[in-house]
Amino acid sequence: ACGNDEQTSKGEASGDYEITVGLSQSAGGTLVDIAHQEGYFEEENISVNRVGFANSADGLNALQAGKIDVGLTFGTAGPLTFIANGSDFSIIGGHLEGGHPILTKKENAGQYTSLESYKGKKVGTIRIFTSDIVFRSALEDAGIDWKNDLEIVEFKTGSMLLEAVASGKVDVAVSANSFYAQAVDMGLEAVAWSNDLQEGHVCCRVVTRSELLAEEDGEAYKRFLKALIRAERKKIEDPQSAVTAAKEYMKVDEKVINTIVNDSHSNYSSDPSREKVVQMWEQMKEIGYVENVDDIDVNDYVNIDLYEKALNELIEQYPDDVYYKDQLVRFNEQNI
Amino acid sequence: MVQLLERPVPQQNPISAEDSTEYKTKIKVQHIDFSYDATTKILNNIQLEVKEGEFLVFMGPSGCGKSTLLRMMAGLEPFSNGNIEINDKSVKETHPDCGVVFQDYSLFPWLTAQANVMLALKQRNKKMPKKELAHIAEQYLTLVHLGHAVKKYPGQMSGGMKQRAAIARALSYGSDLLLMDEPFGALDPVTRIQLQDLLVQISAEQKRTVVFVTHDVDEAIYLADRIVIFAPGKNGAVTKSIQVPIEKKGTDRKKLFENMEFRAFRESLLNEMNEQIVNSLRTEIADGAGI
Amino acid sequence: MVQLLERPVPQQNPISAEDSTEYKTKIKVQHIDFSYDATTKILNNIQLEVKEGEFLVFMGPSGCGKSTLLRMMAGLEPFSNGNIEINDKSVKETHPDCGVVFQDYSLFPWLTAQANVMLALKQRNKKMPKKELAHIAEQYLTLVHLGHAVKKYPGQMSGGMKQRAAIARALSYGSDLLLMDEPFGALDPVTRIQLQDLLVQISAEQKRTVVFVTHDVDEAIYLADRIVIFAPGKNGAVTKSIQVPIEKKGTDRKKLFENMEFRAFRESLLNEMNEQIVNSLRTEIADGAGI
Amino acid sequence: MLTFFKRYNLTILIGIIFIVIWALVTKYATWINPVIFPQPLTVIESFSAKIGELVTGVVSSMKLLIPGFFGALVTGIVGGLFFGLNKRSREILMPYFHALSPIPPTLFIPYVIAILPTFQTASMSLIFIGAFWPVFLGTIHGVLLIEKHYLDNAKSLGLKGPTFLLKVVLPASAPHILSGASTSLGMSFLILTIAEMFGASSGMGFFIQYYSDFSQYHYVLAGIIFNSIIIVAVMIAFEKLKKRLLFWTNLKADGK
Amino acid sequence: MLTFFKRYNLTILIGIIFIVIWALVTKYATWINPVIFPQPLTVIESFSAKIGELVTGVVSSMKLLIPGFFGALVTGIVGGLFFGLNKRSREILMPYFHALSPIPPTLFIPYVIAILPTFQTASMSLIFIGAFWPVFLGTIHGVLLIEKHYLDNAKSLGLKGPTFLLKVVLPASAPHILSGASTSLGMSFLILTIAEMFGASSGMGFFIQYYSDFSQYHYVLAGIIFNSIIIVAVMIAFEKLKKRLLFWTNLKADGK
Ligand SMILES: Nc1ncnc2c1ncn2[C@@H]1O[C@H](COP(=O)(O)OP(=O)(O)OP(=O)(O)O)[C@@H](O)[C@H]1O
Ligand SMILES: Nc1ncnc2c1ncn2[C@@H]1O[C@H](COP(=O)(O)OP(=O)(O)OP(=O)(O)O)[C@@H](O)[C@H]1O
Ligand SMILES: [Mg+2]
Ligand SMILES: [Mg+2]
Repeated sequence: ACGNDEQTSKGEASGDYEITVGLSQSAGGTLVDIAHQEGYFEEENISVNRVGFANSADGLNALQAGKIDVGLTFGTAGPLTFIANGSDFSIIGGHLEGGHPILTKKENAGQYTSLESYKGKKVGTIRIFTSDIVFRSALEDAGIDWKNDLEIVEFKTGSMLLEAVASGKVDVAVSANSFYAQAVDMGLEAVAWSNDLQEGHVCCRVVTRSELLAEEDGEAYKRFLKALIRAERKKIEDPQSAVTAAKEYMKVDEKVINTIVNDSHSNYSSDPSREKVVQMWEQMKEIGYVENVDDIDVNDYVNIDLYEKALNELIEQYPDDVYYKDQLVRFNEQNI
Repeated sequence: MVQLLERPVPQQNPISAEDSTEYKTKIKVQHIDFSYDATTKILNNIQLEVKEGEFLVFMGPSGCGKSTLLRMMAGLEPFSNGNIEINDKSVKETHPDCGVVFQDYSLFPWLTAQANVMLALKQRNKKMPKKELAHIAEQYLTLVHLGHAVKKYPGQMSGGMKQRAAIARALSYGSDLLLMDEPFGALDPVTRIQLQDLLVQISAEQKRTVVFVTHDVDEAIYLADRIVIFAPGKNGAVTKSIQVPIEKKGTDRKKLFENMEFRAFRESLLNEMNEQIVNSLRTEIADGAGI
Repeated sequence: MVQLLERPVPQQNPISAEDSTEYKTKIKVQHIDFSYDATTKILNNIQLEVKEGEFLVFMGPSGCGKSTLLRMMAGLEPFSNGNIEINDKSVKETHPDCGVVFQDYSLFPWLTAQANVMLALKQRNKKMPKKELAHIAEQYLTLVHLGHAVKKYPGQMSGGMKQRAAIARALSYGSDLLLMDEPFGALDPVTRIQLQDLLVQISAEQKRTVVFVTHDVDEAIYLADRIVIFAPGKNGAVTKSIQVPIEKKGTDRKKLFENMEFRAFRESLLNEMNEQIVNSLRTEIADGAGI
Repeated sequence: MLTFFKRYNLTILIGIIFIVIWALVTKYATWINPVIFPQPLTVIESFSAKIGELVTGVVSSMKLLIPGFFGALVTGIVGGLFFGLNKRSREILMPYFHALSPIPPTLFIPYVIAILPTFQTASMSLIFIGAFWPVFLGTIHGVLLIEKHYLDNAKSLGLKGPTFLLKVVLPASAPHILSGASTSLGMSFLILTIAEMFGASSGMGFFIQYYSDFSQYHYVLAGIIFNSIIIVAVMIAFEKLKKRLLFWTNLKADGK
Repeated sequence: MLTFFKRYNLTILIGIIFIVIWALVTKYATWINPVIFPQPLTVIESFSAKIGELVTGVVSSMKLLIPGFFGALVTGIVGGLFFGLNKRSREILMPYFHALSPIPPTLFIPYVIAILPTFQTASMSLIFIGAFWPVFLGTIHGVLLIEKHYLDNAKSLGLKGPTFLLKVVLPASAPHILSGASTSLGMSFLILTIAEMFGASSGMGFFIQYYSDFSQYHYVLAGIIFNSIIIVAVMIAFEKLKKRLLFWTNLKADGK
């Protein structure tokens, strides 16, 4: 059976609210898994179902069609593309920032010291994937004409890209976090990370349909965010909990899970990070990933109120806890 | 010799009750011109009337269009010039009700002999239980000496067996018009004689109209009320009807064949055909149409 | 009547030069038992020798196994009991060299009559240019009165035409053994006589051995040196050879048929067959095997 | 059982030789990429490690495949018979069939997700779409190629309606229908990997898709081998059935 | 030309009606997802905006498709004839064919990328693999179903080698071979979208795949429509050819 009914039975016995979360199979849903494991959803009286997708576009379509309520790990570029095409989505929170390696064969690793060294090379990227956008805008910012000075070959999936770089069909691969473990096995090495190119760039965003937020002022989603914020904290305090939480859903070896969820370059954060989202939107416009969108104000599609409310409620609930207050500070830095 | 089965359809021939001597016309062939393609004309202005209950035999050189005309009568070959009416209805509009034995006796290879016959039987006896249909089918097959082969598939039968199964199927179909294209061609002489007698008996007793193609002169004379000879020509074949002048009712077969009248008629018939072939060979040289 | 074509293979019959009266054996059928499936036995211990140049005719009731034996001779039906040797080689090991006319005269429907014949011709004349092959093929087709239909596909031919094309193909194959299964069954009487004469001429002049299946008694006597009658029985058919006692060489056809000797022989042959069928019908009731 | 080994001894031998070569090459050839060409032993280990998941996968996949495939089979045959027999309808719609049949099933994913109520029905529909065309087009082709003799026979017997369909058209076109159905069956398994890209959490296709997303080819190969075994079993059963249905053709002479 | 319109007037009418409904629904139905159901006008605009790209795409795709498809056709027919005629070889390898044929072509992507020297050859091989199976299995099926009559005839004429193959086996099995080839052709177009997922920067499949990654369905639909037109043209040409090759069957009666 599909994840749907199976997961439903696994969900909390009863909740006032029910949310179906869609996520990318290869990225997993670390914060959701931790929240689940630690019973945060239960405490918030929401039951959460998980639905896996192999492809972000399919997941976002499912969101648009009302088959799921929240898209968790479909990147930033994906939801923004849908918004550019007329979908009424709202980004209400965050999940992951940074963490994508740029890979090449071990013997060539020395060649890539700066952005300049990509000139004249064949660079493979994953189309519409965050790291691709980050890479291109980094080149652009460095004054490199990425259309002419190097050859960019786009791939549909990360695994194809991996084969291409391993067999020497491309020189470097602007890859994704979930492939790092296999890449190392293949004798590849990371010469840079996406965070190096752009500090704290956003990756997976928590996205939902705007219309859903109209019901009870988005009460359910606020509760969902509260659980995520708590999960974020749990992960910082106990990284191993992320592995045990993910193990239930991700069927790969623990070693691989660990590189995905606990890699030092990946920063799991539930903050919506509006400014970075807007920055990526601008970058996407710049490199031509979205076109004819001058009449769209992307700020309309980022809802930071819910996150703020969630944070404030947590501060109220745990008045002595400085953690949440720190988060509010970060929130104010990144969103306002 | 062979006991006839009860006919599956009881009121087959309402007019036979009248016992009128004035015959109704069963088939009316009017001004038929036919060709498969532009180059060769097959039939040339054929005119023919077949009376109800008549036994008509087609003869003629190979490839002259006998099967074609028969197929047209059966409503299987579309045509534009002229008209064919069966029971006063044009075969172009109403598919004629007739039992057909094709020259290549094509049974359905995925059905047993019995199932092939049952298919025909069922057409008239929609409501009859399957068991009964099977029983009647078996009787029909026994009639053509295939009682032992009811469960055989066409692929397991000899040429003559397939032909007999096709005959059984046509008979069982229960139509009062039978179109038979060289049905006895692959039968041994003994069986052939038995089936000839069977056919004569059926056509006479049940007043079925039969159009029958054969190459056997003796068979033609023995069976026919009238023989239609096809003569190939430049613009397609023309036909010539010859009434069989011999009274055959009740005559012993052997005696008949030794009858001088019979032998003379036979001779004249053969001569007629021979002449036509020589003629046609002559035309062929001139314009490519042929036998 | 018809001029024979030059044979494509010149040294066909080296022994014919010897003109020896002592015949060589062409076909040797030894202890053949055959059945398609466990339930019905078809052939029962058949023993037969065919001399080189002999014209052998198979007769017998429909479904008794004539085609089966012919197909076995042609190496097309695998068997385990007994042996068939052609030119002293077992057909199980060496595929026999023979021209075959099948009962269902199956030509290749995707080739024209001419191309069908050319296929056979080419087997002996690998090097011959295509044009010449085409020419010879046309001559063979003309021999069977199909000169006008060389370009026709089997689907565009009448039953008799297909049969004649198959005969042309078998003749053109140029083997000195011909196996023919009711080849004249669908021919009109005039053409039939002509082709009979053609066959007699070919077999005599070129010393070809012919095994021929027919249901026509006159044809059998006219053609055969020896007639093999198949009699169905409980354990499959048995055969009985009858030498044709009539000297036919140079005799006029018509005279021959009126010959008292001929008629007597004809009668005895028919009686023989009739008896067998009655016998077999009797056995059938007892054990289900049949004609 | 013994005859099975006797018939397939060479088949098995080839399989063994292949595995040995594979083992040697992956072990000693340094130019071989160990991730996409794992050693057979690794695959066997993966196989035993994931057997439970694989078996559950078969069950979940069958729940999608059986309705999808049989739905396609029934509608494909019925539709194919209809369009095969109705010249005018065929003429009108054939261009659409030609245009629609090669559209990659992946492209339907957003539409089936949007239109159909559940992920299961969406997946089934994808399988349905993929499996539909071969059997549908095969049936049309088969009907068009029915020998004229059979049609003439049917016509002269006045066969119509269900009898005509069941006793004449269906058996006569069966060789093409079954050949199409066999392609459809293969297609269904192929589409499974696409149909389980969303909403699934187990399945034969899911398994392969999932691990190939992580470039874990030892699992992928284990999955392919496992699936192949199942597919071969299904296919051999199907061939047996085919041979029975086509008993009147030459296929029976193939002696199995 | 006039007869074309006469024959296809209803076809065109249906197309128009469909477009009208589509226009109305996408315009007025609010429950319709505007991303995946763009308005026809948008699609037409996209069409004209991207026509250059589409045409270039056809050229690049043909460079992959033609070698892939024809390679598959030739090897499929030759291989199919071989295995159709050699019972023992068939018996030995058939289980492998059944096992390999339904493996989703996507799974071969890593291997073709790793093994083959260029992206082009990798893409061609994928098309080859996808197109190979239908024509190969169709040919085997066709050879197995050859009527015994024809084989007996050939045997008694002593036909062997090339003559036997070309004059008997090939024409007799042509109905199934061509039906397989037609599936293969459809398959090739389908595999194009997979084969152009890597290394390509233009192509019929690339276009569709590319814009569907960006969820720009108005472009996707424009691409599908454009491709469909080309595929229909190719298919109709192929059907014509088929009808000519199968002139001796009942297909000719289909009157086109
Ligand atoms: N392929 C087959 N499978 C099973 N039984 C068969 C097969 N072919 C023929 N038979 C049976 O073998 C017997 C002999 O058939 P065969 O064709 O040799 O007869 P025949 O003497 O040539 O008859 P006919 O004069 O009607 O042509 C028949 O009873 C038939 O049912
Ligand atoms: N489908 C067809 N297409 C073209 N020509 C055909 C077709 N069928 C038959 N013919 C031609 O029509 C002519 C008459 O054929 P038909 O079958 O009616 O002859 P027939 O009198 O029955 O001959 P036979 O005694 O040999 O059976 C032949 O010359 C044949 O070539
Ligand atoms: Mg005829
Ligand atoms: Mg026979």
